[in-house]
Amino acid sequence: MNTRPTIALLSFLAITILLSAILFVYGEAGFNTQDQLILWQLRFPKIMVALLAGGMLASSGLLLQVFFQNPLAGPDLLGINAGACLGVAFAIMGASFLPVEWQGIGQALMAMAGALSVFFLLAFLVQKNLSRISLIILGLLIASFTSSFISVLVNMTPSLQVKNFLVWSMGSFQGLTIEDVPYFCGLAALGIVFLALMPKKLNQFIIGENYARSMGMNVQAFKFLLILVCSFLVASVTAYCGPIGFIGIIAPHLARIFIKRSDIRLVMPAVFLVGSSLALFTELILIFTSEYSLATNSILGLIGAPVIALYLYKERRVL
Amino acid sequence: MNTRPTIALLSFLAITILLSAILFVYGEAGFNTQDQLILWQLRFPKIMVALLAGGMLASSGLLLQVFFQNPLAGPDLLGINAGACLGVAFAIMGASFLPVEWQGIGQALMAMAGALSVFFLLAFLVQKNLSRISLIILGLLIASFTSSFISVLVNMTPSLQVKNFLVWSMGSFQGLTIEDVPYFCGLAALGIVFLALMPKKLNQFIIGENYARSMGMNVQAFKFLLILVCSFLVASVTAYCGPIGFIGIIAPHLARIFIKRSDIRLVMPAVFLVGSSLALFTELILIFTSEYSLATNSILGLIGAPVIALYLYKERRVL
Amino acid sequence: MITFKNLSVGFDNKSILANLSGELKRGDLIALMGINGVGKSCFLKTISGLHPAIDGDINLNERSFTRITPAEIAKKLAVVLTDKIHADFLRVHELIALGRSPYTNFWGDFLEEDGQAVEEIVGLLNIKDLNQRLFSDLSDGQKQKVLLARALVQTPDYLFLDEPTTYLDIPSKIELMKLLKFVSREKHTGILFSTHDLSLIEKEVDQIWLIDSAGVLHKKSPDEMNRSGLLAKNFNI
Amino acid sequence: MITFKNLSVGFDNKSILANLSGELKRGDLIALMGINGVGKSCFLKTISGLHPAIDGDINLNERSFTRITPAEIAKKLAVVLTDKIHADFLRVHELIALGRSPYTNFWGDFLEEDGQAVEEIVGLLNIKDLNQRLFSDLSDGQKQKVLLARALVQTPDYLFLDEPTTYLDIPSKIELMKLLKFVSREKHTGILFSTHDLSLIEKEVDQIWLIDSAGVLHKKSPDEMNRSGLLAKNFNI
Amino acid sequence: ESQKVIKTYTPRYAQYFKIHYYDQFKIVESGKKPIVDRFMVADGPLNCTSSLFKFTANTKRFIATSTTHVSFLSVLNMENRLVGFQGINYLYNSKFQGQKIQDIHYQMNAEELLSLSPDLVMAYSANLAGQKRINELRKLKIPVVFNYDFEEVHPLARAEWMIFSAVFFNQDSIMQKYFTKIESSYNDLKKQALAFKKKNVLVGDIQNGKWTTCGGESDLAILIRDAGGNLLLKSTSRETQTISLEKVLKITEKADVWLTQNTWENLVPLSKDSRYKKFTSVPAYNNTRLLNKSGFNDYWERGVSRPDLLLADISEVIHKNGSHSLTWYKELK
Ligand SMILES: Nc1ncnc2c1ncn2[C@@H]1O[C@H](COP(=O)(O)OP(=O)(O)OP(=O)(O)O)[C@@H](O)[C@H]1O
Ligand SMILES: Nc1ncnc2c1ncn2[C@@H]1O[C@H](COP(=O)(O)OP(=O)(O)OP(=O)(O)O)[C@@H](O)[C@H]1O
Ligand SMILES: [Mg+2]
Ligand SMILES: [Mg+2]
Repeated sequence: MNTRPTIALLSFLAITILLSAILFVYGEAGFNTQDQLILWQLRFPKIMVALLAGGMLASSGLLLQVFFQNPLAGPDLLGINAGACLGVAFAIMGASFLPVEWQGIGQALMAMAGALSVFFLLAFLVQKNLSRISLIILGLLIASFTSSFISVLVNMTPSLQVKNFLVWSMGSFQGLTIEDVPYFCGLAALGIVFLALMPKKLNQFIIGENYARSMGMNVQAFKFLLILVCSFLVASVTAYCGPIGFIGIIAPHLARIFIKRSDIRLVMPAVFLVGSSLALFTELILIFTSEYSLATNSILGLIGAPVIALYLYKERRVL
Repeated sequence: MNTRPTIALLSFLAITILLSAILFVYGEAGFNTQDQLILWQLRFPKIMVALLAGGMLASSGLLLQVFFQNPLAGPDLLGINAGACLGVAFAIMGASFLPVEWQGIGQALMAMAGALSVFFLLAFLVQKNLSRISLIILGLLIASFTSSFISVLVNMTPSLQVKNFLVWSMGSFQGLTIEDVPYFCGLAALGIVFLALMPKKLNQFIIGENYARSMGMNVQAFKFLLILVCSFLVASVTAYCGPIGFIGIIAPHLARIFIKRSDIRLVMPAVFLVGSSLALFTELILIFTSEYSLATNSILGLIGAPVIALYLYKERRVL
Repeated sequence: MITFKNLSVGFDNKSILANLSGELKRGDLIALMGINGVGKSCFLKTISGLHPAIDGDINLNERSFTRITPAEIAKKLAVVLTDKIHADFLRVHELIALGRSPYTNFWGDFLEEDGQAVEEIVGLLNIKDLNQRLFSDLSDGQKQKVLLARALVQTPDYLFLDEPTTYLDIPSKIELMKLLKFVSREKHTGILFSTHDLSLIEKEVDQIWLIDSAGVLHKKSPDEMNRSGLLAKNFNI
Repeated sequence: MITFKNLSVGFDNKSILANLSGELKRGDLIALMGINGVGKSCFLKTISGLHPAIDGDINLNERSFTRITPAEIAKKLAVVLTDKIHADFLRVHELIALGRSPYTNFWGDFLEEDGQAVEEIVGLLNIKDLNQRLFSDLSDGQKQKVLLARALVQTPDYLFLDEPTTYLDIPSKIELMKLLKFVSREKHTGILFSTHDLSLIEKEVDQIWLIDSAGVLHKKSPDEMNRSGLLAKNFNI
Repeated sequence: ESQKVIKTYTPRYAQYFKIHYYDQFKIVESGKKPIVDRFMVADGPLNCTSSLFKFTANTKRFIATSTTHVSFLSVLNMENRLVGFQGINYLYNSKFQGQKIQDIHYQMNAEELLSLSPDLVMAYSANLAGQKRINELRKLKIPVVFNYDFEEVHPLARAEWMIFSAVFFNQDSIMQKYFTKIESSYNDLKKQALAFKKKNVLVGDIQNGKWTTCGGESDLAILIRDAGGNLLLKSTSRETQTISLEKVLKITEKADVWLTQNTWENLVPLSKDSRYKKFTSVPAYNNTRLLNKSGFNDYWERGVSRPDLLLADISEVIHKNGSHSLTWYKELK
């Protein structure tokens, strides 16, 4: 009974490594272990990004699901995702509105800025001591405001820029060049440090706000931190990979069902690895379906969803 | 204390009637009370549709929120919405895939068919006695499968057909002609009859599945009925107006905060009227913003969301 | 009369208590006792039809539970569980009124007799002043009383209560026992309730059903029970 | 020493109990009594810092609560409430271990002393066999014991318990009282707990704090309390 | 309708319209089978009855929904007829800027259209749903017609649709002559190109880690072919293609010219992305020389009416004869 989490964790790790290895030696150009350009400029960034981004999204989903005690919570819950998208929308489509000196600001920075503004709004609400249900509803409103704003922007923008934005918003782990990878890894590293702050507190929080407080948690500060960490993770990923929603919601469920524990110190790495594996898995599928030009999000929905649904359905007793 | 619900209900009714009246005499063509064509062929259908569709969406949101005890539940929760969209996607974009005789099938019928297939999946799951949390997660998966399917369809279709679909999927209460109105009213009437079946049962359900059962509820049959009713309402609206998400989630919260009761017999009409008012309100805004080409959904997010957020924020003690 | 024969109860097809047999007649007032985790709650839920039995039969007036519609059962049985209720904006009178829902019409409208039933129980439980309060704003004891009221207004033939005296203050506990006795005698309701409060119930109940730690169900009158030494043995007192 | 002066407690700025003053010293074992809805739970939550006071001061060792960090308070205070815990896949040993979290390092890793503290309490409460079970699959009484264990392993100087004997069977109730007495005497823990079980506690506690229906807090030893007739008057017994 | 057709204009390039000339009126067929719309364009009293929808041949108040619908106005100097447009900041022609043109809603709000009392509303759509909507709007006495120029592939076919549009302004014969002129100048250029050496043309850029390029049967592909270019990564589709970078990096042909399909101002963004390394030596162009102040491109406005100029641009880009100064294209430096 006690070994189950360990076994599960190790298998997730093995799957992740296996998928990475496959993706490194095999791609659209077939088996290829020679061409340095393809290996290091194309495959390596893609693998790194999928690995980290998948894990980061999944972890942020876990944080939000535990915090809100809501199985529907995910990276797009509080409008953080939408905020980042809005930033990118400005960056991509801003050409027609913004003064020239603004246009140079990179997509990533703009995504961060967008997510940050939503974060400040949320932080303000947290500081007002709103209940979690108020927070979730207000977050929903922020999200729908932001996405409407984006669609208005899309409406007002020349088609080529819109096309660029729409392509971006289909989500992809392949958009990064080898030059971007260090930045992204830096963000991911910071994100993982952030994540490491959470397990103990989150464990306390699981049994309710009152008990958490009685065990020495500053609940207000914790909420603030949690929203900060989620914003940071989601914004980092969205900035580089576009909005990818599915992994963040489903990976936590999957990991918890395998691992059958609530201890976040065990669950968090498992969730991270499941997120990574899901991301790598879509990359693998993309190789075989390249002629259909499917988006990452579509593959997750089209192939990931039924597979996961079948698994969950079979395992329904434990849900 | 006891009169509060009555007053709230009457005010919602008054607002709804007022908005309808304004929309009848005022439109993009300015004040106009003479031109029979404009009054009856344009404004009347629009008002009827907004009135009914808004109410239907809001009510289905209420049912789902109460049933799943989840404030995030809305018409797009279980993939019913996505199912209807998929149907319409086939109807609109099918030209390139389907045999000619299929193309004649109307949009509304296809929407119904799409929603129905999702409904059967859900009904199958209900019949398997899944817990509500399993149901919600599997619903989520169905929804994301279906929407991915749609985006793949969009991807594979020549751009012009896609445009028709995209316009439709922006949502509008104006797409109906006076000839369509009787059909829509028929569906709405049936929907309202369906809705009338729910309050007593839902009231029992509020205090938990066990107590509901002990008060004579056939919980299985109830779940089935609830999903049927929601599917029917959402499919009817989506078929004619496109996917409109926001009203279904927010109207129930708004109405409940005003009415401060849990008795569904009071809450349901309030929610219906709030939904109608929201829909009519967007139509009003549309008149003044026509040059910006805002979609109904955008207006709801851009103007509705901040207004509602401010109100909820002020009223946060009661949330 | 509710009878059960060779009943096994448990979770996920693993039985916790097996081979239970017995009957509950209208007018009976029976206390169910046993140490923590022995299976009282599980047994109560099963025999009131809320939880599937693993094996064996439960009959209501000679008809198997499986053959009776939930609506019919609801007019005969009522329960109070230890589940917490989470409902915003739910007012006490609304919650109690739900107890009448097996009798009300399609809309749940109250007839005069429904109102009277509620009135009576609310008076007996002394919770008239809570009527307009939100259920979520009540103290634990107040909530317990309201839940009891909901079950009692259902005017059932049989009543199953899981630790009904939980959270109640001393006078309320005594009042409740009196009320249960009154209901069983005057309204001929068969009542089976679990409890850990031996001294409170000893004088009032007709029978004590004791589930010993081996899972055997002993049915004796309080006197017999005392004489048999089963209680002392089971509870180390 | 925890002292409170002119304390008003209540909800939404409406006070339910006003002008409460008193002190709880380490080693005290005090029962808090009062009829349902009088404000015991609210008082306990307030004095343990979980609920904002409406007015007045609470001091821990002469320092106002408002000046102490939650982390510091957590090493001095522990509570058991009547809140239900909803957590999937939460195992009993994980839940109890959380009680040590004020003492554990950044990751929440256990040192030997943490393990010993848990071991001891789990032994005293007799719940060793529940260790690997899921908390959600326990019976009500088992859950209550686990929650008590979590608070006790926190090795607090002061312990606030809201109706700790709820759902416990007779031997467990008695055991618990013995345990509380042991903890207050041997570990010098100041314990304040609400209860409705007069006969159970009478012999064990140092003081009974009675909140009468007018909201006045009476503090007397059990003997004095009995002689004063306050209990009888308040509870109509 | 029973009257005799005097003559029929059957387009030489465009596939989706036809104009039948009668004594007092014209009957136009437009659309893609099986959805073909027949309507009548006429003014003055007719000596017959018809169930067909009747448009005026003297449009004064014109509403358009695409930049490709308005370029013929410039040819005819009739810019002032445009009273409504979907997205007026898309318009490049400066004459439109000075005019009062109402911005109309994307979803074609009937009341808004009515309030402009238009003689002609030109929209675009391509299926039953669209045709159904047309019929609804016509029932409301809104004269809507679909322009299918987007469905055409050949640049000349798209230009030929100006004849269709001109019918509603009684300018079809003038427009036919104009089109003939453009056609011959296009064909002249095409003939000249045969003399040049074929050049390899790379189209597209990296989007989200995928090479995005035009379809092998698209209008751009036709222009490149006619200009004497050999399109690399050629597909058999009209639609935009995305191709895995791994495959793109493996192509063996050397590109002579690169038409990027983005809004780069210079080569800086390219140098920041090492995945373009293979192509950094290839001269790169894009078509963003003429943008209006909102960033919208004249390529989609006047470009449609002047396929000969487009071809000249591309010829110049490919062969660099220096005989033509670029209109829409510019080299990235
Ligand atoms: N959230 C709340 N908002 C407003 N009033 C409340 C709230 N919770 C409890 N009350 C009221 O405050 C009073 C005190 O409640 P409290 O729970 O402290 O009582 P108690 O003494 O613990 O009673 P019990 O013995 O029943 O547990 C009660 O009258 C109750 O109705
Ligand atoms: N959902 C569940 N799944 C599996 N086992 C369970 C579940 N709920 C309870 N149990 C176990 O079944 C046994 C009986 O539980 P039950 O709640 O019926 O006990 P009880 O007699 O009511 O105890 P208490 O006096 O503590 O309320 C206990 O050992 C408990 O741990
Ligand atoms: Mg129990
Ligand atoms: Mg209490």
